[in-house]
Amino acid sequence: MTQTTGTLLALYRTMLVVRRTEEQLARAHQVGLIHGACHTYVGEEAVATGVCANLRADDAVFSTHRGHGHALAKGVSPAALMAELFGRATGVSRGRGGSMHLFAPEVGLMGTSGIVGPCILQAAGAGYSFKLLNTDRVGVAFFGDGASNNGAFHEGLNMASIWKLPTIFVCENNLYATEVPISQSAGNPNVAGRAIAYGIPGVQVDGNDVLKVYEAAREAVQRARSGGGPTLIECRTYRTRAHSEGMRDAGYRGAEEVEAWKARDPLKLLAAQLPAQDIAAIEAEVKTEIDAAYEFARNSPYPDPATATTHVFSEK
Amino acid sequence: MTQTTGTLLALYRTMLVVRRTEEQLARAHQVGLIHGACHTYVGEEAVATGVCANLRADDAVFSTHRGHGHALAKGVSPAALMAELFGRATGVSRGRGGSMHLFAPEVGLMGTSGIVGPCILQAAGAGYSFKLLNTDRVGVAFFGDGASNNGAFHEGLNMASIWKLPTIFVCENNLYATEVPISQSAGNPNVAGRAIAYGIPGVQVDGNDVLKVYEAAREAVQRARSGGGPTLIECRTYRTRAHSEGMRDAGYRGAEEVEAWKARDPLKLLAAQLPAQDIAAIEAEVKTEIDAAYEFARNSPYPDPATATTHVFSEK
Amino acid sequence: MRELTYTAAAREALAAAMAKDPSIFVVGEGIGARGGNFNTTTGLYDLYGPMRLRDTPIAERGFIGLCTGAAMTGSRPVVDFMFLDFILDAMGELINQVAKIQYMSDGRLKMPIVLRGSIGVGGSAATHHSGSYYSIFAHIPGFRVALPSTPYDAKGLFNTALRGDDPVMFLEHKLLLNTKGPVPEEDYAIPFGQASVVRQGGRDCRVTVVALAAMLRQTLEACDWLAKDGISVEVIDPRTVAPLDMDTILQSLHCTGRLLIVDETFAPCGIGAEIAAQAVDRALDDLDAPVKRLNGAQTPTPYSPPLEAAVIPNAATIEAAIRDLLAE
Amino acid sequence: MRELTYTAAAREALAAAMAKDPSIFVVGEGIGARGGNFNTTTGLYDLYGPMRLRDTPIAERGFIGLCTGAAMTGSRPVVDFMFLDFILDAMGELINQVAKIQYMSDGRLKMPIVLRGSIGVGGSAATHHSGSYYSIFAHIPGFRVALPSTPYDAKGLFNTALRGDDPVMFLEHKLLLNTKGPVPEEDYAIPFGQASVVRQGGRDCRVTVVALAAMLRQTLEACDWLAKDGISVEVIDPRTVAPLDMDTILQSLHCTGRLLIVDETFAPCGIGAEIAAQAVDRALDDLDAPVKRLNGAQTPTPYSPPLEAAVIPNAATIEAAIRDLLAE
Ligand SMILES: Cc1ncc(C[n+]2csc(CCOP(=O)(O)OP(=O)(O)O)c2C)c(N)n1
Ligand SMILES: Cc1ncc(C[n+]2csc(CCOP(=O)(O)OP(=O)(O)O)c2C)c(N)n1
Ligand SMILES: [Mg+2]
Ligand SMILES: [Mg+2]
Repeated sequence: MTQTTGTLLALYRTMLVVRRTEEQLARAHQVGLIHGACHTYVGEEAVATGVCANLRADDAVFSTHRGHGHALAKGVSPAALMAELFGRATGVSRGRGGSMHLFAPEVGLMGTSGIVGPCILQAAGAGYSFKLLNTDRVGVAFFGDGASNNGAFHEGLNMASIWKLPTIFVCENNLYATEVPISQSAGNPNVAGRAIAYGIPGVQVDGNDVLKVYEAAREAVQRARSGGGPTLIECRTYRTRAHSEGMRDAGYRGAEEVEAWKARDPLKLLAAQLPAQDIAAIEAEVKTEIDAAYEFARNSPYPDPATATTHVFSEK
Repeated sequence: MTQTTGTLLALYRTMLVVRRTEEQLARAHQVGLIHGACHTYVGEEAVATGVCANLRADDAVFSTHRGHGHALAKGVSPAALMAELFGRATGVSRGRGGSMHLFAPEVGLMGTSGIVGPCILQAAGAGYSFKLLNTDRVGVAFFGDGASNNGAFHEGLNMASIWKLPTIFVCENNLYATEVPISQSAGNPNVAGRAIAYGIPGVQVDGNDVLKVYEAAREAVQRARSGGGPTLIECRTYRTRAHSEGMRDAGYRGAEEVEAWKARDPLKLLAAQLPAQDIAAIEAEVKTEIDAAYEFARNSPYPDPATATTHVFSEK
Repeated sequence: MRELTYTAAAREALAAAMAKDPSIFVVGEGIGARGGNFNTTTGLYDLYGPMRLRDTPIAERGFIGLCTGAAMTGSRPVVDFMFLDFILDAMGELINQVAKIQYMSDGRLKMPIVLRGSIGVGGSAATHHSGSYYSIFAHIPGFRVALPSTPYDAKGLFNTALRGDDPVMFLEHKLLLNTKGPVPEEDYAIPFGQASVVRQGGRDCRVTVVALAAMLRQTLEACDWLAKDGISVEVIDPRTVAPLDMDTILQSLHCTGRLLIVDETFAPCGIGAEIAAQAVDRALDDLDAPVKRLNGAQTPTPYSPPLEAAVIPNAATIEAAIRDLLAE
Repeated sequence: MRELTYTAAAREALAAAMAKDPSIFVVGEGIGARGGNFNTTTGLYDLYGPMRLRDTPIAERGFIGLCTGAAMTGSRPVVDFMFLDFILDAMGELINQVAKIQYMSDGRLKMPIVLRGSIGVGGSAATHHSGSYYSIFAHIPGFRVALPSTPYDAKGLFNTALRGDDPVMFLEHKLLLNTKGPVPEEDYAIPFGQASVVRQGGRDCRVTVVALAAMLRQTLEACDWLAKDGISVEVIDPRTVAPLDMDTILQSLHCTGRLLIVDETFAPCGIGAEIAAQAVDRALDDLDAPVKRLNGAQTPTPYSPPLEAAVIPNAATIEAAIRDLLAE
């Protein structure tokens, strides 16, 4: 299926917002504006973008420690994301979470997690809710190749299968879990192929090609919305920055490998198919947005320490 | 490969010991001699028997809530098993464990567990030890179909695969987890087929045919001892008694189904290939042994309450 | 008044709630057509079918994680976990997710999940079916922890659990499940954090005993024996350990001057330690004697009856502990 | 004396033990060629290779279960878990298996497994990288729980952990990892269950403070401030919370009459409650004032610096708590 230029431009714009936001975050990290960890998604933007373009605001996304891209693609503003990492009251989680704990239920970003695994189960749970409540909403989990070796993967995919839950499992296979290559951590590194073990459809796509991701996700979302049950999508991709800002990025992978993947940068790949002046216009627009977001975040107040213990329970 | 009559008789004898011991346990349960739960293995004897016949005393077996057969086949005496279920000081676990917590490290029965799952991981751990310590010993996990949907299965098989551990995973697929059929609990009820997801060999065998089990286990043990890594063996079998003594056994499975499996009773299948007088002799011998075991167990003292808190730590 | 078993009382609350609220569903092993290992859901499957009474694979972490996501998206899951020991496999989901989601989302998400099932030593269930880890859940911010000790409390506390928006650990001692007691037919809810003064000590009472779950019955038996010697005891059942109604305990202590906490679970860092610590913090001047704890032994639970009996308090050891405390 | 960081001190113990005993192996994420997220194994992979320094998949339950089986069959595993929060996924293995195997086998199996990694609030690590669940492990029979607060203690306690046959939780507060202190080159081991009197109060001292892990440094700072006003404080670091050296605490309390426990973790059913409960049980007559606890707030850990600072005690709040207690 071929997409309209409008669709392509929209996809490009989302990817660019993610890219520019995170480049700004990386700079902010260097000057100490970010207090905790910061895992960027640079190089993997096509995945969140291609998947979320098929989702509605009332679909539910559950994500992981590397969640900036999912948040932005699902509708969180760069300003709210940056403010969160800067620890401000205007942050998407009111400064409570930082990079790994992003919550924006109003746009269907149900949470990212500093623990690897739970998002898979929670997305199945959203699928359960949506089926129980007779809606056509879907739940989506984004997770890494590393998470695919965790028991949560096994239990989550199996439950989604037997109960035909409207859930899409998106494995972002960037070939490493921190510095451990998937070939060393998985007896069978073909993640999509493992779908058979659960009796569900599994597809592997080029995760740097946003259109391929978009198409695979469209099919999976359709299947889920129409009662056809879950799908596992493995997106082969690559993070081109270090595992986390400030960490070393040598020893475990060669510069050649990194360069080869940079040559297949998802933004470049898509830009090649689009009019240069449109790209330039988007670039300018996004720059303005990110600059404003940065100013907003930097100038936002820190949360009031008196609020540090509110909302542990529902009544207060 | 054809086995000698001596081998066949030995296999038959082990199966009969398990059968007669458990029939005695079932009667004992009815008269209140057994204090807690009692999960029998009746109908599944060929699995433990066929596998353990390939093991040495220094190989390590890890088992589950349905562990009487594994204990006996690995070398625990009927007397020590019965005494355990009767809560006596002479029991295999000194009365501390009952049906679900059998420990006899001296014969390589490293423990059964009231929790579904851990045995899979622990057997991988024994494999790790044996490899680290440069021995040719192997670790074996017995577990049910129900356990194959647990995260421990995924994590355990994967680790055994990537580290080529000398571990054999024996799934006793008796088609039900308590009353839940595997077709309802597994997206893909072909357990052996899931071995592919971990890049290890997987075989499915008729779990009521002790020779088939014996052969499959022989191959797996050879592979493990010689550095070839783990194997998953799925044994299709059936428990012909209730999930646990005293529980109902109706509603979830039809009498016809039970009868069809009884017709394929593993002892009957093997007996048909053996001289009747040998069978009769074994029957008599085993009866004597079981009767004596029962008397021994019944007349054994209860443990001294003063010992109730010893050995929580190593120094006392 | 009508008498019901403890289990039937809780089931009545569940059935009524499910009839009213279609977003409630139950998950667990054998809670569908089978009606639950402890008859917790008998009859409900026929009414509501598999979507609302869902038999699960043996994947405790998995289905609790699933229910977490369901609770975040409009459903009200009830996890029927059979034995508390089993869901230790889900502690990561419980502590890292369930307990934290409301806080981390700054109150924009609710977490209406009820986790219910059996606890306690008894019947030679042995070490993997005897755990009572309520002090652990009381330690962690984000959980409500209910320990009903009577059928009346079981219904009333379960109603509160099902109506709130917080994670609730609803823990049913296995020795209580089949006990009977008066249970009103009408709807009622017992708020969390309200202890019950189960036995009034009277004016000359010189000792307060706090007893939890199955220990309450043992304590009441001990009190009957003591009463024959003219010794009166005030007995308090906290009913929930998070929140903990310390005020009721301190009021009693103010009158009696002596406090014993009877808890079958492990002493170190247990709820008895918490009660004692609050007593010495807030009511030192009321203390006529050391605060005493009577706990189960610090050991895994053995199987054999004489061993099992040796590791938990009973009416006789409770009686002795009360006499000792009065002698201080 | 030579100074080492806390991490280097523990690593020295590990390296020496691995050189001596080929049955020791380490598992964890990134503890192989990478040398550990916190440099806990730097240099060891080159010496011993992958069988003894094993990078694992992200399968905390799995590798802890695997190590359980390994410990039962002749190996001595060290689990390098990075953050304690991660192994909540393995609580079933830890509580149901690791802690119980020696008991259930009637002492015929040993369980020589050391679980080590970081705990504690600090550095905006946020709620999934800030947990310190030591009170939970102290509650459960079967665990040794060490909380070294200095490089000296880190080496000495790690040596004890590596030489015993019991499961040990060796918990390293993240704010201490890079702190430096004197560490003898020679081999030494600090027995579990021996508190250290870190600051002697002297004859006229009227208050004992028990401080754990990172709270020790904050407490010592507060004591320096108080000393300027002529107020002397006796400070005790239990070093292990299971076993707990209550005798040393009570000896001090006997002299001072006042006790404050400073613990950054949650108060309810925490180690502070246990210490207070034992104090009121065994030393009521020594108490000149209520036993006080200063704990972290009862909330998940927030990220933003002002929020994070608000949920844990610090030198200033400790100073205030000591002054308040002295005024009682
Ligand atoms: C349960 C758990 N174990 C370990 C970690 C530490 N950790 C954080 S990210 C990471 C690697 C994750 O790899 P992968 O799932 O492939 O995601 P990626 O970082 O490559 O996007 C690890 C081990 C964690 N956060 N949670
Ligand atoms: C973690 C855990 N969850 C639940 C149970 C309760 N339980 C005991 S046996 C059993 C069914 C086991 O089924 P399967 O693994 O197929 O073994 P089988 O009983 O058929 O031999 C269940 C659910 C348990 N013991 N442990
Ligand atoms: Mg990855
Ligand atoms: Mg089965």
